[in-house]
Amino acid sequence: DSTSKPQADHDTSKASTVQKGEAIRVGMSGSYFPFTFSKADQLQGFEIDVWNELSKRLNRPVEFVTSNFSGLFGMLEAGKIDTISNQITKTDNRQQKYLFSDTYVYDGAQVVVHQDNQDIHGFKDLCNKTVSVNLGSNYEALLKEKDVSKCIDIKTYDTGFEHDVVIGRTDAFVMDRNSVLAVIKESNLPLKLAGDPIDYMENALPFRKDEESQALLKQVNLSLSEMRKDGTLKAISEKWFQTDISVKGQEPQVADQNAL
Amino acid sequence: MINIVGLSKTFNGQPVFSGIDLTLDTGDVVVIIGPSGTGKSTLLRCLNGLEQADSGIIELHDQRVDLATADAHSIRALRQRMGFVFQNYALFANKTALENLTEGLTQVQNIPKSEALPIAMSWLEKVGLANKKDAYPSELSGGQQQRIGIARALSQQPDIVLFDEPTSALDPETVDEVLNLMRSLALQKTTMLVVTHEMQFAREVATEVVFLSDGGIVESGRPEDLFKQPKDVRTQTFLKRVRQ
Amino acid sequence: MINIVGLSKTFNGQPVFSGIDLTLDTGDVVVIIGPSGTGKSTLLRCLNGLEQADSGIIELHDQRVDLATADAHSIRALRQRMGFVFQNYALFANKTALENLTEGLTQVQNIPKSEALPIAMSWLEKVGLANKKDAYPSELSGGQQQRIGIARALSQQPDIVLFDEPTSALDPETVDEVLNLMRSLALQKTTMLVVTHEMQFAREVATEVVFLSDGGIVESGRPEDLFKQPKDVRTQTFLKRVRQ
Amino acid sequence: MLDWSYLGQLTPILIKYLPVTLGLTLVATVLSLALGLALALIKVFKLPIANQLATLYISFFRGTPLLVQLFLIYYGLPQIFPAMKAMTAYSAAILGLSLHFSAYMAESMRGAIKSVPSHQTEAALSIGMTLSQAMRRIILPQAGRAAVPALMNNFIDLLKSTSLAFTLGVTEIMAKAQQEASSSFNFFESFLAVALMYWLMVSALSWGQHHIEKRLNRGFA
Amino acid sequence: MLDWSYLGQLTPILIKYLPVTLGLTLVATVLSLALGLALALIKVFKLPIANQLATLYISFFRGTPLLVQLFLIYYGLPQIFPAMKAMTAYSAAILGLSLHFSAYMAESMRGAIKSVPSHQTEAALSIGMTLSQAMRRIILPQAGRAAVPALMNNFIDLLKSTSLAFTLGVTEIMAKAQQEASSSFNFFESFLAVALMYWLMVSALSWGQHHIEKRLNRGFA
Ligand SMILES: Nc1ncnc2c1ncn2[C@@H]1O[C@H](COP(=O)(O)OP(=O)(O)OP(=O)(O)O)[C@@H](O)[C@H]1O
Ligand SMILES: Nc1ncnc2c1ncn2[C@@H]1O[C@H](COP(=O)(O)OP(=O)(O)OP(=O)(O)O)[C@@H](O)[C@H]1O
Ligand SMILES: [Mg+2]
Ligand SMILES: [Mg+2]
Repeated sequence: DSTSKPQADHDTSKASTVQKGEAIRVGMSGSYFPFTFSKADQLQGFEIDVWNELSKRLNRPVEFVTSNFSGLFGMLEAGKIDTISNQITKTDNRQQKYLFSDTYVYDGAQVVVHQDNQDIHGFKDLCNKTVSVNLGSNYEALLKEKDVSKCIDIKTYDTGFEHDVVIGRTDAFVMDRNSVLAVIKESNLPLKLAGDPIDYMENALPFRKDEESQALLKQVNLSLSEMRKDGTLKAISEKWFQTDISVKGQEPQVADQNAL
Repeated sequence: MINIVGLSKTFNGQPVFSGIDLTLDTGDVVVIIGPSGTGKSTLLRCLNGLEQADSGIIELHDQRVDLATADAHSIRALRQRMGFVFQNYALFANKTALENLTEGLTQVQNIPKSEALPIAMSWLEKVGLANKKDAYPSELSGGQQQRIGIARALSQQPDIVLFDEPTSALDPETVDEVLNLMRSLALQKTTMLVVTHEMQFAREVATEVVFLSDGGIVESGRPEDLFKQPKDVRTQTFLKRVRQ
Repeated sequence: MINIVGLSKTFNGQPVFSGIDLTLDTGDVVVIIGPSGTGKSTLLRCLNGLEQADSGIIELHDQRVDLATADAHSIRALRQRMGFVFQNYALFANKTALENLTEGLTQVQNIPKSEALPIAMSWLEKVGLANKKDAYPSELSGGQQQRIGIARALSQQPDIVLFDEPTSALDPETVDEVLNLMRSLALQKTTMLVVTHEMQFAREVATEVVFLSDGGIVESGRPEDLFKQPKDVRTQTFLKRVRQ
Repeated sequence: MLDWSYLGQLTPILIKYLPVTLGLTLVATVLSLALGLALALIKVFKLPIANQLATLYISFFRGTPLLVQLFLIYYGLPQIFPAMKAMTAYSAAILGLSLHFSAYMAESMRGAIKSVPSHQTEAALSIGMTLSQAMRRIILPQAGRAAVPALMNNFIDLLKSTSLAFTLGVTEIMAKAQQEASSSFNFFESFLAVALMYWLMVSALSWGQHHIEKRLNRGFA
Repeated sequence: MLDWSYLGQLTPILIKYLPVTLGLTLVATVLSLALGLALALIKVFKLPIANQLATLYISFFRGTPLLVQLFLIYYGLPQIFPAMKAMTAYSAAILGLSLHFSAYMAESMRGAIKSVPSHQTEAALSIGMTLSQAMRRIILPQAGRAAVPALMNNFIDLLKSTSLAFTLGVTEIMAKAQQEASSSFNFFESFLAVALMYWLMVSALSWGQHHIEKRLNRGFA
């Protein structure tokens, strides 16, 4: 379980069992439903559950640090946090700069549109449309890379971009498929998936390239594979997504929209 | 002839003065004297509509205005026939000397600029400041500013000019340059109502001196009478205090 | 005896005056008159160290200070023996009348507050304002403020008091209340150096009148001589302009 | 220590987005000046109901963070007024900046108008001008001069506040610097570059202000 | 239209985070007042080298957005001075707010000190006070009174600016409102609630200012 109290310093939630050792500082946005979000002042979600489990296994407390997504990598760089747990996709660029843990979530970059939208059925229809993505996220780079004819109008946001599509201000947004499915289900927002994911992604935890982090990374990887083996990861995954997003094979297929 | 009848004014329920009557013939110079806070400035300001009187009527030749009830339009008409000279000059700070004069001619009297300019220049010459026409007020001495203040009032061709202590903000040495100008205006039969502490000026120039105190006119008369033989004890005390 | 020798001052290369010599015996009242901008205020300010003189020495009984080179310490020592009365009173706006007097006693002369209070009160009584001891300057009339300004200067027991036009910011009616105070100080043999335009006061009270103009002392003498028979044409013109 | 070559690459990229920052600043300045003047006049003349509304308006827009106002305008209002869905992020940013700074500018202008001595109005009335003539020809020109320093401060704050527009998805220099930092990971250099860019603009403005004031001060020794 | 019950749930949550906002505000205000006074005195007395440094300091911190300054302090400086890595987000936010607003407050205080007529200093000197006595006993008390309105504006701006601390990961009321909105999708209500909360605080401050001024104005009719 996780509790969260207002504190002078960080928004922290500590694992229930008191543990020895210095806290692992885990950065996240706190506004990425259902991975990390706040409801009735409780920080919760998939990432929180994963880390509370890791904390138990590593026998170290964990401290959650929330910040605007755009500030997270700066914090990691500046040593303010030890890792980011916010569905960070392993990209070449990032892998040059950071060490990544083993993948713990498989996901797709999904184009999402308004329910009433009839002209966008996938990436191919995005030309001359306005597409929003999270500022500092990987989707901007992804879109630019795929948009060879440079005809997509990309907007970067800090927060609230799902809403812009609902309002009709932007035509589509790109986000990870897992959370989109959860958002659509939980929020009743009039959104739907447009076609297949435009890219498949492996999400993991980035660490700085220094000795201390390397040691931590090893332990984290060890615990992650234990959790995978004993079914903990699957359980957490199914709790939030009704499906196991932690294994390849199960990666999202073309959406069956009627099922939503 | 200018007639003021039954002028009264209160501030926040406190009466300043009441039932003031005054009459000026054309060319008269009436000097008002009196202790500080007696309402001398307030009297002039009521006449000019800068304060609203509680009651009182002014008859300016053919025009008759009820100062307590007049609308903006008739107050404005009255002001055009009445010049006002301020203690602190109150020249328009954003206008040159010349523009201070043309402003009223072109904006209020709607005289075309080409005609207004020579009129304004002639008044600047009369007060001896034609060479300062392009100077801003801040570039002029107090005496020069006040002479332009007087020229501004006169250039509108008023029937009467009100002066509120026109020399009391001036350096002792420049007081005379303004008083001399006022002396020459008196000689030219300009009708003037002057509040001042300059007793020497009052003695020489006034056709009538009015002593205002305690909410009304205590006494008035020709300067030679009032200064030599003040009847009221308050007038006597006042004149003794303001050394002559 | 107070001796001023060779006092000179320039502003931005422009000389204001040069080579001024002045001597005052204890109890002397020296009045300085002169046109505006001649440097009367600057002269007093140099003596008090509020402006740094270019050259000049002041001997105050046993103390001798070079006004051009003195350090902060000796200037401060000089100021403690010299009162200064300002044209605009310059009372401490954040202090009551009484505190304006005790401030110097407790902070500069380090007299304990319990002793300073009766001293200050006795001075307030001397200027007739004991009943205003808790009033702030803004709650007092100009004349009252200036009387406290004088009391503040005197309460420090100076050897000489400098007055810079002490009445020229006052209402005509309150001028006398300050001049009368100064008259009584003169009778009590207070040494005073007074810049003023009050010719009547100079005539009655001064032991010497100094006419300052064009960068130096044009002439000086006993008031009866200087006012009746000014020698220099500049003095004559000036006296004519400032009507007496 | 500093990656100078990265700074060299980044600067021309940021300069490309300078027009967005400047455009936001200029349009919002013009709008907030106009709105601010209207509010200031309403308050100076104490127009019956309008005066209370202006007070409330000023209190709200000065009393809440610009960030919140931008969010409310862009995400909140369309929930209530569906017509506002058509608003672009750029328009929303301009609207938010204009509303916010009009409240500040109204106070600056009101202060300036009040600083013109009342005898200036009286002198204008005494020669027979109407109140509106007195305002237009005598008071406002003098108030304009008195308002320059305070308005210039508002203007500089407005320029700096355009950096919040990125939260609505407007890519101006601050957003660009962040985007570049998130791929290059040169955070310090990116923010330093954008800081220097703002500093340069503000310094240029202050320099300009100095000269405007000098010109306006003719006649006001 | 408005989801009132959500507002009812949200408000107590936000109130829990109010101490963070107020804490940031108070500590940063005290620090920036102290720093601002030092800068103001340096500039008033034109202390040789310090004067130029103070001018540069003020120009930089007024000339660049607070957001950039916060980023530079928290993410940038540790890249250059590794010792600064130990700084918490809360400390960094306080540091950034203090440095930024000390520049504004320095100007407010300098203006107030200059507004005390020079004859007040001269009168103090003329009775034999040292310059430092004159400052402490005569000038600064009067300047303090004159500075209240400008400082109160700076203080209100500071309070509103604490909402930027979320960029560094300090969860204050603004951050909490955003996080709650992300799961409830009630953006309008969340931002409205936080706007009202700021408005209330600022209104309370303004009310307090009114009373402080009334008290200080004794002796200054
Ligand atoms: N706008 C106002 N509101 C309230 N009271 C006022 C106002 N203007 C003047 N008074 C009061 O009215 C009285 C008369 O003031 P007024 O200025 O007319 O006197 P005065 O005779 O001109 O004095 P002085 O010789 O000092 O110029 C004074 O008691 C003054 O305080
Ligand atoms: N701080 C200053 N810097 C430059 N010039 C100054 C300064 N103070 C005074 N002056 C100039 O020095 C001259 C003498 O000024 P001062 O005030 O001493 O004259 P004054 O005789 O006291 O005149 P008034 O009768 O008007 O008081 C004037 O020309 C004045 O402009
Ligand atoms: Mg008057
Ligand atoms: Mg002088």
